Amino acid sequence: METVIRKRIEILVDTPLVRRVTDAIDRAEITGWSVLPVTSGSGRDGRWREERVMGTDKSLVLSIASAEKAEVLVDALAPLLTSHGLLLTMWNVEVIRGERF
Amino acid sequence: METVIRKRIEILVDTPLVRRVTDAIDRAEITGWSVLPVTSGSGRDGRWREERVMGTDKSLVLSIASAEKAEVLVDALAPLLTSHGLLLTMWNVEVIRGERF
Amino acid sequence: METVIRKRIEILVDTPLVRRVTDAIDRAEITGWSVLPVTSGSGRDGRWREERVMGTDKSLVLSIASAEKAEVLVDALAPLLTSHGLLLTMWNVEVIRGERF
Amino acid sequence: MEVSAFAPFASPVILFFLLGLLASALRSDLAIPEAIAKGMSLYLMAAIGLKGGVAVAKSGVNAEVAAALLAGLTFSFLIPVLAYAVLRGFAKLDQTNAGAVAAHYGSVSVVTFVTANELLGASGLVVAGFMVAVLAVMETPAILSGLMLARRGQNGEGQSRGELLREVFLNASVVLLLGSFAIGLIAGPKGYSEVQPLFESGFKGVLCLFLLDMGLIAARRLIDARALNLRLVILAIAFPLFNGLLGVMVGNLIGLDVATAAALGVLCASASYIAVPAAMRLALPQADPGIYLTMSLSITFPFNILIGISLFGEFSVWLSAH
Amino acid sequence: MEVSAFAPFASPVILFFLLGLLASALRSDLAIPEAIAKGMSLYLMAAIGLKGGVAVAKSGVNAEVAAALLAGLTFSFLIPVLAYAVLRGFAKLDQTNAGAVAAHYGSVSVVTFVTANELLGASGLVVAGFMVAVLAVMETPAILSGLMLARRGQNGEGQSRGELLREVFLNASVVLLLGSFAIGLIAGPKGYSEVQPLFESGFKGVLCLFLLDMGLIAARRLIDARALNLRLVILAIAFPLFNGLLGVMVGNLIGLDVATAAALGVLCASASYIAVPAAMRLALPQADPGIYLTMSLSITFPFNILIGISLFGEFSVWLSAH
Amino acid sequence: MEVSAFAPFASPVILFFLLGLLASALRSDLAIPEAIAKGMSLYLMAAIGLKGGVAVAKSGVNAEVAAALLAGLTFSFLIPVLAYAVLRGFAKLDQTNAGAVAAHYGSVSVVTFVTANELLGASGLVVAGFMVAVLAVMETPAILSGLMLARRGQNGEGQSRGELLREVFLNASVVLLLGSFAIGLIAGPKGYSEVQPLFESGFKGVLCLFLLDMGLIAARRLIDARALNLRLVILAIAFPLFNGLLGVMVGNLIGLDVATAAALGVLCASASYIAVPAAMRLALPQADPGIYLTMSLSITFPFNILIGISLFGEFSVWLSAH
Ligand SMILES: Nc1ncnc2c1ncn2[C@@H]1O[C@H](COP(=O)(O)O)[C@@H](O)[C@H]1O
Ligand SMILES: Nc1ncnc2c1ncn2[C@@H]1O[C@H](COP(=O)(O)O)[C@@H](O)[C@H]1O
Ligand SMILES: Nc1ncnc2c1ncn2[C@@H]1O[C@H](COP(=O)(O)O)[C@@H](O)[C@H]1O
Ligand code: NA
Ligand code: NA
Ligand code: NA
Repeated sequence: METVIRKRIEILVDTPLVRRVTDAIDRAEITGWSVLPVTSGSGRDGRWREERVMGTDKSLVLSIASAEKAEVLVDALAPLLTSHGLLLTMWNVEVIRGERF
Repeated sequence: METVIRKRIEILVDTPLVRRVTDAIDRAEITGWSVLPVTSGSGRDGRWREERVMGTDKSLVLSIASAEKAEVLVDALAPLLTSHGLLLTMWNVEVIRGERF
Repeated sequence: METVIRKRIEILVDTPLVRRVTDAIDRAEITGWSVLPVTSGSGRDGRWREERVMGTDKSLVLSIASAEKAEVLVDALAPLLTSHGLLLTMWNVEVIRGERF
Repeated sequence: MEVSAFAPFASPVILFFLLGLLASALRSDLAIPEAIAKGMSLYLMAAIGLKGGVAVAKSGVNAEVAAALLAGLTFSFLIPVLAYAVLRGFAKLDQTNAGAVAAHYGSVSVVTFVTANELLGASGLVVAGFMVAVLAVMETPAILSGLMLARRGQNGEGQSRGELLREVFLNASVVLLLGSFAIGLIAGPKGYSEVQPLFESGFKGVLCLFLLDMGLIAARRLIDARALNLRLVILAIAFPLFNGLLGVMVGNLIGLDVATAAALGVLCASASYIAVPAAMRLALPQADPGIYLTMSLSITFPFNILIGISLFGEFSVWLSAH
Repeated sequence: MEVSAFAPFASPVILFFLLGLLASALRSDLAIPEAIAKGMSLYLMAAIGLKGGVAVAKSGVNAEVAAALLAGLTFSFLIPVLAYAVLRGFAKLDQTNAGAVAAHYGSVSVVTFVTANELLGASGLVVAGFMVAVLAVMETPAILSGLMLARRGQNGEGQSRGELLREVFLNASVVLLLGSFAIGLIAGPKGYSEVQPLFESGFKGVLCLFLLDMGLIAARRLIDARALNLRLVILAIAFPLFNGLLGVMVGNLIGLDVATAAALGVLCASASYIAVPAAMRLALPQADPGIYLTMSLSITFPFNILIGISLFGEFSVWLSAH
Repeated sequence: MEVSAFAPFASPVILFFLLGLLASALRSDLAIPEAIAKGMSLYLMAAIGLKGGVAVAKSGVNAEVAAALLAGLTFSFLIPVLAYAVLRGFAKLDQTNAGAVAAHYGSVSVVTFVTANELLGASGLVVAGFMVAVLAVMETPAILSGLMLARRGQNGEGQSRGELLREVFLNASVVLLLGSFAIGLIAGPKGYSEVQPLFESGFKGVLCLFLLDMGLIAARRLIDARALNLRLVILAIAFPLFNGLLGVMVGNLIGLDVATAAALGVLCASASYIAVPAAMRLALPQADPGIYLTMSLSITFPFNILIGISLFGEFSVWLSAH
């Protein structure tokens, strides 16, 4: 089956901030996104675990987009990335039904 | 340590359909798969969130396979991909203990 | 925005063993890690599903690191990888704010 | 009893539902973890099943039960046909979406039934235990009807038909409802008394929290809805109204008591938002959940909870008095 | 009543909290699924809200209520100012972190309040139902105070101010507390009696399990803490002590009864670890959760549960007797 | 009491377990969210611990208690040795798998014990409260026995031994069982009465739902099993039979009452499927869960629930009468 190359963008973000990230994705006119739960983690600010009760847990926002739209998104997220310490990774993937993105 | 290159395939699929996807993976004689939960998302059909109660939530099926078997799988899934709107992405990864796959 | 290339390492591991993997990440002086839940899976040892009650479920540990540190980590994990049957995949990603890693 | 006895808006059950609708409308971040919501829905089904089974263990089975089961089965098969025609003619839906929506209206909503049981019960109208069995048998025939309508003249995916039937007849809610009904029947009042504290005392409180969540979800879905138009909104109210009144009349005709006839009306009026959507994702993936889920969950469900149940109750009272 | 009546360490509620602390200190893998913990916290808020609303439905509203609400509001606005000054001067925190910590101490902890209700109640001191409303109004003003202090002289992100206000005022716990308070008010004792088995009988047991979890989390966080120093630890005990005693005195002055004045003290003494941390992650991401969460959750919260509540209770008893 | 009083198949507890087995066998998609299942298992442990502690607070400690604890410890250490020999000789398992399976049979299943308590209690046989402590001390020695057998003559991973011991002795269920036992002891009947509604009234209902889930999981695992052979299946029934009858006899010899001796038999007969599998994944990763989990969870557990408990109860009644 034919595949096309798209960017896969994954952003690790505090759950209360998810909305701002997905709003940025919508504004970049990317067709969609999905959110995955994250259980625990550790970084410069120390460890966290099972803190959904406190609302300080994190989520992983994942979105597939064309390289151009991905760039638009990254630029739009840039201020949030630095101010709120988000973690953004991005790589090329083969996609089936790629005409949607 | 030595690594080999394999395909990592990730398929975003309605939870009630997971079984059909994993059956296809088994039929492609790939050694295994894992399923991750997805919390919410947005696409052409609009948003969804916390809909496990309605059984309309989605899951992410992840499988590591050799390039040949990955191709077999993609071809086997092709009808399901278009009819049920699955999202399949695929890329090369380095794997340790790659002889298993 | 500028990006740098880093390794993304994902390790599928029995939940009771997560601590040993993250300790190894810390010892490799990688800045952090995140853990994602896994719902079910299948491999050479058969299927498993919703076995959190039994404590035999699995998790996905994800870490972003420079290529050198990734290599240190992989070497450190090698014995665990073979003895406990972990699944490690690794690939290159573009990272924003890459100076942290 | 008097009509004025229906005062749903003073019941915590209804008030929590309204709180959920309101919180979502204000875009509050209030949310109940989905595992908890799922757990509560399983609890409600087990509890209602047990209670029904114990009631039948006490009352025994008679011709009334058979008549109610038959009526339920017939409604579940036929309502989709009627609904389909209206959806095609009046709302101009395509064949697939019309079939999918029709399946939802033929099937039933467990929580609407449970809420009706509580609201009617609070007015002294005690629904017969065997209606749980009617509830269970009404869940699936509509799915088959709806699918047949949606696929008329098309080539279905042959190999998966058997699988689909199994998925439909052994879906979680049917198995749990009928299973706990059977357990109630076998264990009887004595066995039931051991587990009564969990399944009976806690019931109404859990229903409150579950309806809070349903309110949150229903309003959120309505806010995000894109696919609805005015005609579909009208039908999402007209269907339960028509089916509900019809159900009460038939219930009255076949000799059900006031409360039980009202409950049959509620079953006819209610639209599924659990078993059927999942089945549609499998069998009719081209159908748009933005249409069928939004209609059944965000319009028909609130309509029934807030207005329908009381209305069918009052109609049944009125009917039995004339 | 006698001072010796306070025997918190024989109460299962406290003992489960200690078990949690101990299990974490020993690095046991005991853990409560987060969905369950979240569910329990929603349950506790709904239950306390309902109970308060029903109590007010019975007692009616009077000048005492207004005075308590006003006192609560004032404390929530002003405690952060005081705390901020001390955090800057004594603990040498930077502006951002001082503002963030200050916001936590001005706001309140629902679970501390609930536990105080139980412990005081067990000693015969019944807290007035309207204090639930005071609890709810004290949650958010402190967030605004703290943010203003943290951002003085800085350029805020203008566009998100409105959004922040909405998030703060419609956060889950405020909506659920006030919502169920209103439901209790409307439904009254009669409506409440239907759901009492779930919300009242189960309450203390759920509180035990929730405090077990809080003990686990609080101790784990303390063990992993890196950012605390001795001065911050001292303040995390001095703040609740000072604010709590002050709260009791003011409560006594404005004419609250013994139990209710003690509860006002507990509210002043308690520090938020739910609504405020989430708001700070949004509005002050540069502030370090290793400071504010560890202080409020791992030091102040245990201090209040194990010592503060009894102390404020005894102080209120003593005060009203002199 | 009469033997015919054992009627497990009319108890909702057993019927829900059967429903779970059946639903899985029919491949229904009925499933309980794992967070709920985990929460229920924690609840059951806390409840049984509390109840045992309160009972001992009332009855006090005596020589009988010491004897029962000693018997439990001895069984937990020695059963694996016996089982290991049979697994090697009769079932031809390799050293690693034989050690892993042996550890499971020496250890205990909390839910089997809890179910036995309920079923025996329903027949008027009240198990002594201190058996909860026996349950807790029997969990871990078997793990050590099993590991020693599995690793005989091999070089263990030296550095992780201490860590393993800590993980084994501080595993969640031991900590929660002993912790709530201690809380029950300290709080006594008066403190317990506050939390009784949650921990006692709800108990049997929660047990039903938990056993529903266990039935689902046990049957699913059996269906997916690949690694079992007939000899292993035979042993998975012979082990509980032999160990259970032996346990009852020893209980009778050391002077336990009828119910308590039966409970000791149940503990010996039961095989762990929570603490031990997790420990084995860590310490013996080469051992195959397809063998040890399937034997303990899918064969021994249903055997004990459906047959074993009644059998050991009747045997204990018979023994005490002769
Ligand atoms: N570009 C995308 N990136 C990531 N996830 C997506 C994307 N598009 C769609 N999805 C996910 O796939 C689901 C169905 O998409 P659709 O079929 O477009 O409605 C959405 O609800 C999202 O969870
Ligand atoms: N090829 C694969 N792709 C993705 N996940 C796998 C694969 N093989 C095994 N797994 C996961 O790893 C677990 C253990 O595999 P195994 O050690 O082969 O039994 C399985 O239960 C799956 O969750
Ligand atoms: N190198 C990393 N790899 C994966 N996740 C990370 C990494 N660094 C940080 N994280 C995640 O990001 C969160 C915040 O990181 P930080 O801002 O460094 O405290 C952590 O708690 C982890 O969940
Ligand atoms: Na219907
Ligand atoms: Na405060
Ligand atoms: Na045993």
